[in-house]
Amino acid sequence: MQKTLDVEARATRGLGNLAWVVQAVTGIALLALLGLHFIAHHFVVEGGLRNFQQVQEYIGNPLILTLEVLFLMVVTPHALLGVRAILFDLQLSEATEKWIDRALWIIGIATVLYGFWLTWAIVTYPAG
Amino acid sequence: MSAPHVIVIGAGSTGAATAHDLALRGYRVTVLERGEIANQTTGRNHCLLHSGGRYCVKDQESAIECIDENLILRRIMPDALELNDGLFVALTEEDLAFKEKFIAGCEECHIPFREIPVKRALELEPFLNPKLLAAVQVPDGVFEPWRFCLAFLATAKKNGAVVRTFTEVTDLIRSGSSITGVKVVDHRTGKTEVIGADIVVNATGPWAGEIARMGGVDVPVAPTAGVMVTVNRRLNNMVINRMNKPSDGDIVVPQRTTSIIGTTSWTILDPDQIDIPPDHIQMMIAKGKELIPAIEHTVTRGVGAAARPLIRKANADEREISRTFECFDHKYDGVEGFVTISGGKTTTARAMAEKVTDIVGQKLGISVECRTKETPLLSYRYFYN
Amino acid sequence: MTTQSEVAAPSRPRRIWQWADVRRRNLGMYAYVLNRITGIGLVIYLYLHLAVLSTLTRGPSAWDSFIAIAKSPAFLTLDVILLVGMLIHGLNGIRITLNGFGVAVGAQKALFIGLMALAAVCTAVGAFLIFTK
Amino acid sequence: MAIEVPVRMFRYKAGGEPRFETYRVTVPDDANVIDVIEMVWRQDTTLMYRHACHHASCGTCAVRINGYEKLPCIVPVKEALRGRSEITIEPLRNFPLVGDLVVDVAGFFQKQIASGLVITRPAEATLDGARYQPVEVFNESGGLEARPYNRFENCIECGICISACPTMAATDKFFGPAGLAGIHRALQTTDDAQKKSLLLALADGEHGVWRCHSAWECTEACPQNVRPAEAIMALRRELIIHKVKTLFGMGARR
Repeated sequence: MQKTLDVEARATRGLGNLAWVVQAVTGIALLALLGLHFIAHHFVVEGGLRNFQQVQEYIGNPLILTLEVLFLMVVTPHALLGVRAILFDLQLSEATEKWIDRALWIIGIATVLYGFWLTWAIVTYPAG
Repeated sequence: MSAPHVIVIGAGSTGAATAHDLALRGYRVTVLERGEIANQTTGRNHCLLHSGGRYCVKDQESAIECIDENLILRRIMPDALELNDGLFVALTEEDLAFKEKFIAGCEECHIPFREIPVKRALELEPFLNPKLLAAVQVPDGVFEPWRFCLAFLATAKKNGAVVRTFTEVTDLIRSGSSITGVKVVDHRTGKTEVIGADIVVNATGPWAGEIARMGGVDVPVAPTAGVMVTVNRRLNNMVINRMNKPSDGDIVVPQRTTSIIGTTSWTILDPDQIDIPPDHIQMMIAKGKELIPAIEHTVTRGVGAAARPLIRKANADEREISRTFECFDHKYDGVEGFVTISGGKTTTARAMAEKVTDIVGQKLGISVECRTKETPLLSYRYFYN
Repeated sequence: MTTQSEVAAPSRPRRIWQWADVRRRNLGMYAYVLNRITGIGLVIYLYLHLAVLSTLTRGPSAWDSFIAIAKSPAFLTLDVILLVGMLIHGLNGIRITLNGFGVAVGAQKALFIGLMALAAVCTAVGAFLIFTK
Repeated sequence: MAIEVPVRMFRYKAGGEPRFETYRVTVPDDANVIDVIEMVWRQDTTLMYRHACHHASCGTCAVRINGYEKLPCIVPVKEALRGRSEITIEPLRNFPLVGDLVVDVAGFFQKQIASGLVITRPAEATLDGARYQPVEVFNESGGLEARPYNRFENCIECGICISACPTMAATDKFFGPAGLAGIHRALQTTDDAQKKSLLLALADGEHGVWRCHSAWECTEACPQNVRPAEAIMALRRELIIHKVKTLFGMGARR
């Protein structure tokens, strides 16, 4: 029995045993970050949504900037881990699952870099 | 030359234990069962690991078999049994009068026993009828019939046996005066095939007569059905027996989360057509309440009935028929290569297997010692490994 | 005696969308499927959102004309739907996390009902603000 | 009193097409669904179904009755007919189909072996549910020894939770509700540190407790009140605590 256990245990070890915890932690963080994000963009400014001017000023605030960047860095893994869980429920081959993992890493990193570039582009856009 | 091939028909406790013994002694074994393991007689028995107490007065031969096997099974399948002993309780003056005979019987059959004070008995079994007059503790136990069989079959498989469920024997292949194989239909596919064998062992309990007829011989089985009523609460930990000669509804066996009231007894013609007489269920519950009044407050969880494979004796009441087993070597009926093992109890399955395997050995001129007494069985789960 | 015969769905191979089959299932299953569906919706929105934001890089004119459309009632309705999704997913997420940490395990159903009620209230408030601002 | 019951029975033989056949059987009105299946078998003995004890202890007979995972041996026909005119009987889901109502439980039992669940447990006192103090019982040599009463575990390994589980519907890799509940029980009943850590490692695998989608269907469907979902949550808690400790170097690495 012990032997079977040993084998099984090694067989089922993997990064997956962190996915759920990461998902939970990022999820809780998102409750705060997404809350702020949504409120800031819909309920704070008069008229609901910011025009370009206001966006620039808004992002210009270092605290806001950090929050927004942090938000993106937390929401991306949460979203992609969710996608992973769904894809892994489609009875795919081991090979495909490995491939999916790699793809999601790339997409995740790309998403965050895109976010950086976006904020940078906005902040540095010549005020008109 | 490779080992002789033995076909065992039936995967109840007898067939399972026989397959294990045969495989352990180096035979090539194929078990053929028309349904699930233990789907009839064994599956729906008392679940009682007999101490022999039930038979120590009227049927001492069975009683001695029971206590011997009881102690052996405790060694070879230790983790697959509920071992909380049994109580024989006297509720009436008549029961009390039976006590002397009972104790004498236990002594004659070397069944360990001790009388415990009524007060203590009620401490141990709070739901027991408080009106009890005497209580004697004996080493009864409880098994789980399906897993009991799987443990034997798992070990047999490890030793090379092949177990085929849902494979029904439809005929015996006969050449000259001997049985050389069986014709089966595999219900998975509906296909029929012929399987050759050096010896065919008929371990089909109440169906033994039917299978024997395929080989043109007669086996005097008297299928008698018994009903078990299971209630939705476990009201006792020790097996509660009525201290009297075996009669309807005189035992309550605890198992898992339930208590099982047993049993009645009526002769049937076809073990495939058992219709439970409605009054039997009510009678079981009424009788059970005499032992454990709290049954009043339980709900019936399941009701089952299956046929016992008793050996017919000339004009005997089915309660009087000995619960011991018989092994028929059909060479005495003029048929070679064909053995029937019937009667007995799940508790004595290992002894039955030893007997029939010895006979198989004699017939094939092979003498290998039986080692099932001291060979621990695998966990039933390994049947699927 | 067989009176009638009909074709049945084989129980193998499994259908790929079997995880979403809530027939004859219970609250926990509904919660799980709801969570998954909202999750899918939110991921799609996230990437649409990021794509749309790229208009910011094309300067005020591009963005402000987009904002003009974004303030149309139709668009704001989409915002409310988004809000519903976020609330269901987020609040149910609290339940799953609590249970996973061994908290309120016995109360998973009550917790779900309570949190969804909260989601409804927040949606109402949110919708009011979205449309009145 | 007897009642006539129309039964819509799933039929399948290897190489053939799965289909439903409707049978009409007559059973006593206090019969259970297992008796209905048996009456169908009497009409057609090629019907494959698993059964043994008829009192919900062996766990072999589990099927889907009107789409719900049930043990037919403890479901009254009257209950199965409530609000409908016929009873539909199908095999469990999420197992390989052998034929008719029979599924292949081998893979399931291999996980049960790994789970390390011991099949007997100390019995509760029948009155207050408290554990029995050791009592004098006979041992295998016929002598007396003192130990608590024992009984079989609640889990009868019927596979109902596997059929009800949406994660099992998606992947066989998932260790499954019964197996994880077994690990949870085994952890409670062993003091062997090495075995404990192996069991935790098993539960911690990608396809262990983390694969569960918290749909709670196992607990809803379990006929023995084993509550596998609660066991999974308890294991998650234990593993998270373990991880946090490991993170801060407070616990021994596995």
